[in-house]
This record gives sequence, structure tokens and C-alpha cells, in this order.
Amino acid sequence: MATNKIMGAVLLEDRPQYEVRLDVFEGPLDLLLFLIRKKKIDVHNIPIAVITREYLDCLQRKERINLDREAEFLLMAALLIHIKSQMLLPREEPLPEEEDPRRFLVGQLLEYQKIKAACAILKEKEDEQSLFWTREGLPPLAETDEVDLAEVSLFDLAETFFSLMKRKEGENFRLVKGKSVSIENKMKEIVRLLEEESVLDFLDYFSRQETLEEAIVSFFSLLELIKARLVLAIQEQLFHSIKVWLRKDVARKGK
Amino acid sequence: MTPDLKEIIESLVFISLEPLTPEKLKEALADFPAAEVEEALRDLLHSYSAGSRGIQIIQTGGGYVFSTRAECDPWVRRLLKIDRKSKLSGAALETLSIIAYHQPITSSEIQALRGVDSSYTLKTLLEKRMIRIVGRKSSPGRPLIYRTTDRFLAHFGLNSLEDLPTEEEIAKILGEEKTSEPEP
Amino acid sequence: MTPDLKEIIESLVFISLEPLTPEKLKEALADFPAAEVEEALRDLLHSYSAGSRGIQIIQTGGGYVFSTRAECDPWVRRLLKIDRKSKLSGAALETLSIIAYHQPITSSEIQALRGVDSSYTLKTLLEKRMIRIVGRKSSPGRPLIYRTTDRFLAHFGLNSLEDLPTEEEIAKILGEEKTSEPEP
Repeated sequence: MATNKIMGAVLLEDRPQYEVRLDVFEGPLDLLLFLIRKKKIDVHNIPIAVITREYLDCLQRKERINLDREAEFLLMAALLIHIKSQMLLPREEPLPEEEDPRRFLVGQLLEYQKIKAACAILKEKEDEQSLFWTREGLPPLAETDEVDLAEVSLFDLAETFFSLMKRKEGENFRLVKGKSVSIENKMKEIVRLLEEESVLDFLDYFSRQETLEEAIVSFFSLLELIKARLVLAIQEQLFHSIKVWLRKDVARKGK
Repeated sequence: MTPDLKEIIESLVFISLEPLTPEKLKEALADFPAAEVEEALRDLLHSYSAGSRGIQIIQTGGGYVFSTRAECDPWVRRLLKIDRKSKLSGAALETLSIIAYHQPITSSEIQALRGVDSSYTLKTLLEKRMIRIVGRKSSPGRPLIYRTTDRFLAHFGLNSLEDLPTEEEIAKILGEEKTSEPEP
Repeated sequence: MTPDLKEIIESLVFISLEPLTPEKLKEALADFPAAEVEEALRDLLHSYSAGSRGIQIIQTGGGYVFSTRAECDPWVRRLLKIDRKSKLSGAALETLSIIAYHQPITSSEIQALRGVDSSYTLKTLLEKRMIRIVGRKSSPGRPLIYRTTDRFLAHFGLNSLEDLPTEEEIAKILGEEKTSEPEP
């Protein structure tokens, strides 16, 4: 930021009748600091008449003020004029420092100046950091050598499902009427779970289903997802748990 | 073959998309003595800083994360077909540094410091998750208050708020600006 | 210091989200002779297969990609779990926000607002002690009713539920952009 401003100043100085583009400045304080620096003015003792004239000149060079964007610049102009009028009041004695009408503005400018300097340093750090690229997606987990991972075929799935159904029948699935679940919704739910959890133990999920109907729907939803190649299902051994992953950018290849 | 601790830590740093904090590392490695974890971590960092590698482990945002080496940037950008990494606007940078130094801070306090309305910039920063709302101030109107996030730290390669530019660094910049003023 | 070809390839394999194919690699490294690229790639693969490392380069889907070594899996899984535990997913956040603004609320009311079954998310939120069951509604089926906890308040830096950002405040932050999402 600091360097930008200096370059901006030099650029503007190149032209005899310079024109200040307000959009170069982040706000009225930014413009004011620029003018103060240009005039080599001590921030602690601003000749308010000089700086007010400079500031108003900048605004007047514009053909029209965009009130949406530049209302704050006008507000500052009003503040400057107000301070100037305060300073012009005839006084018998010089004002004590704490009653100086410029005091508030000076405080604001000093703090703003510090912020701009911090921005300049942070900008450099951002530039440095922009050369470091970090990964944005999760890399695949390595395949373990101990278990023979196999991408589940539809047959495997079906077989597992029906054996599970037999087991489940004994456990009495509550058949709740009226709660109909669509495959589409189930597919959405499975995908959402996978987005949350990255890996889903399907048999575990299956047995969490409240009704038999839901369980069946969830099974067919998984089949649909596999067919659409949206998920990857891997079974470590037949009748063992089926692990489901979302297919992401990185395709995992089973053995 | 059981991997040794250093290798395990390498895999954990690698798998973390956000910087891996020492706390999380120790939690995941609760079965090892903390002192050993620390030593192995130091060892790992050392081996990366010494070797000439295309990737490195950087300490940022309160933890450790893998990144490509700066020198490889031109080819990385060519591979990803990205002209350059997006950077923050001047307004965003200004607002962020105000929040960073003055947090917790309200929207109107930010406005007072910047001299301009900052609500649009706040929205952008919230969306980029560089800042977050942390509650309300117990002052009249009970305005929302903002803080910077770890993502903010990581964006600038800072490890903690203590790494923000110091008074001395700021004074130095201000001094330089004075001496390099343009001639009238 | 210019990195050597092997290091550049390492950074490219690392940053690539899909398996990096030899074609893509050569495209990004068009300024190097193809034969040299191939040799450096072999070199890189060799150095990873030889060394005892926590990460490895595997060949899959017609290209190369980094992954953690299989032996590190138990710890990797543990870390991912820790990560998951400490982060609220999008779905959890959605559900939590509904409960926060509409409490006391039943599961089916939440479902009606979200358009999806939320029982799993409710379970997660209960486990995280962000919400609690406060009783049953005296309506048919006597469904359980949920409320947020003090822990929820503390997590978001709120003193009371009255401190939740209001619709107007959020609208103000978001500017004119009205989202088409159901009201919280």
C-alpha cells in the first residue's frame, strides 16, 4: 500500500495539472494522508486552511460526485471546513492542546497511518505466501496390504443385502405405514452423509434405518449411486462391512 | 513393518488440509509419549528444511501444513492453469488489519477507524472466512463483534496474532515513507 | 535458486488433485526435453520407493498421486475422526441454526424446514452437546423436543439466545442480496 501510494504520488506529480482520482484512495483519510505527505506537512500540526483547500480542490476536479461511493469524502470536507472555522475564531489566548479542534482528526490520521503501514507489511507477506500452494482436496488413503480390498460388484451387494434381510427379519423391523421414502431422497441423504463423514459403513447405516421399507430404499439408493459412479463401494471380505466413499477428483482403483 | 513416529507424523501433516495444530497431532498420537512426538516432529521439519525438495512443511495459522516450494510456483501455476493466486483488495486488507489489531471490534468501530462504511467488505471477509462474528458487545445497541480467524493467519503465513507487524516495523515503514516523499 | 526438474515434478504431483498423467506433466514442463522429464520422474518415484517415508507416490487412474503410506492408516483415520469431531459440517450447522432460532422444536419440524431427514445430524449435535432433549411434545406421537445448550452459547460467544444475530442484522451484512433459502 505504502509503495502504491508513493508511486501514485510520483505519477500524479509528473503532470503539471494533476488530477486525483478518488477511486485510487480507500477513503477520505487515505486522501488526506496523501495530501499531507505531498505538502510535507507535520501530521501533528496541520495547517488546516492549506489542507482544506487542497482537499476541496481534489473534490472539485471531479465532474460529479458519486454519492454512493463518495459520500464519505464530502463528510470529511465538511469536517475540515468546520475545523477551519473553529480555528479562525478570534481568541485572546492560544488554545490549550486538549481543546485544539484538530485533535480528533490528528488522532484518527495517526492511527490510520499505522494501519496503512501494517497493510504494506501484510501485503508483502501475502505476496510471499502466494508462492506456496497447498492442497485443497483430501488425498486418497493408501490401500492396506493386509486385507484384500475389492470394489463391490452389484452381485456382492445384493447377496450381502439379502443375507442381511434374513437376519433383520428376525429382529422385527417395525413396519411403519405412511412414511414413504423416495430413492432420490435417500441418495441425497447418503451423499450428504458421505460429504460429512467421508467414509460410510454401509451395513451400519443400513441397520440404522427405522423401517424395512427405508432399509430397502437405502439399499437401492446405494445401487443407483454406484451405477451413476458417484460413489465407490468397497467390501473387504464377503459378508463383511461395505465401505462407501464419494468419488472425488481422485479415482481410487481397487485391486 | 511398523512405521516410525517421524513417518507417521509426515503422513498426518500430509493428510491435513488445514494447518495441523500440535494439539491435534498429540491427540491423534496419544499412544506415544508427548516428548517423543515433539522430537520426531522437530526431526521431520529438519529433514524437510535440509533436503532439496519440491514440497515443504510450513508453520502457519497455528500449525503445520505441506505446501509446494516457492521456486516451483511458475510450473504449479502452469499446471493448474492459474495466472496468479487471488489476493485481497486494498479495502479488504485495510479492514482485516484493523480487525486484527483491534479485535474484538464492532462494525461501527471499524468504520470510525477507516473513515468509510465497511459493511460490504465485512461481508466479503466473512464469506472468505477470514473473520468471524464472535458475539455481541455489551454496549448500547449490543452490536455484533468480529475477530480474525486462523485462516486469516494462514493467508499471511502468520503463526499467531503475535506475528502481526510490530510497532517497530510499522515505525520503520513510516520513517521510510517520509524520506522517500516526492519532491513538490 | 532454480529448483531441479525432480523437485518441480514433486511439487506438481503434490498439488494435482487428480492423478497427474504423463501427458499433463509434459504439458506443464514443455520447457524441458521430454526425455529429461521422464528420467526425473523415474528418479523421483525411485527416491520415494526407497526411503522410509510417511507418504508415497502411487500410480493410479493413469497417473501419479501422493498418498499416505498404508502402515500409517490407523493414525490417519484417527486424525480424520478428530478433525471431523471438531468441525461442524454444513448439514450440522444448518440443523443447529434451525434449532437455535426455532427452539423448542421437534425432529419432524426440523425435517420440514430442511427438506431432508435430519436424524443423523441431530445425533451428531447431541454427541457434541450442542443441543439437548428437553422433553416431549404433547402432540400425536409425542415427539422429542430439542433445545440448544449452554455449551452452544459459549461456543458462539453468546450470553443468551437473545444475542443471536437478527434477521435484519444478517440482511444488512449480506447487503441487498437476498438468498432464496428458507428462513432460519
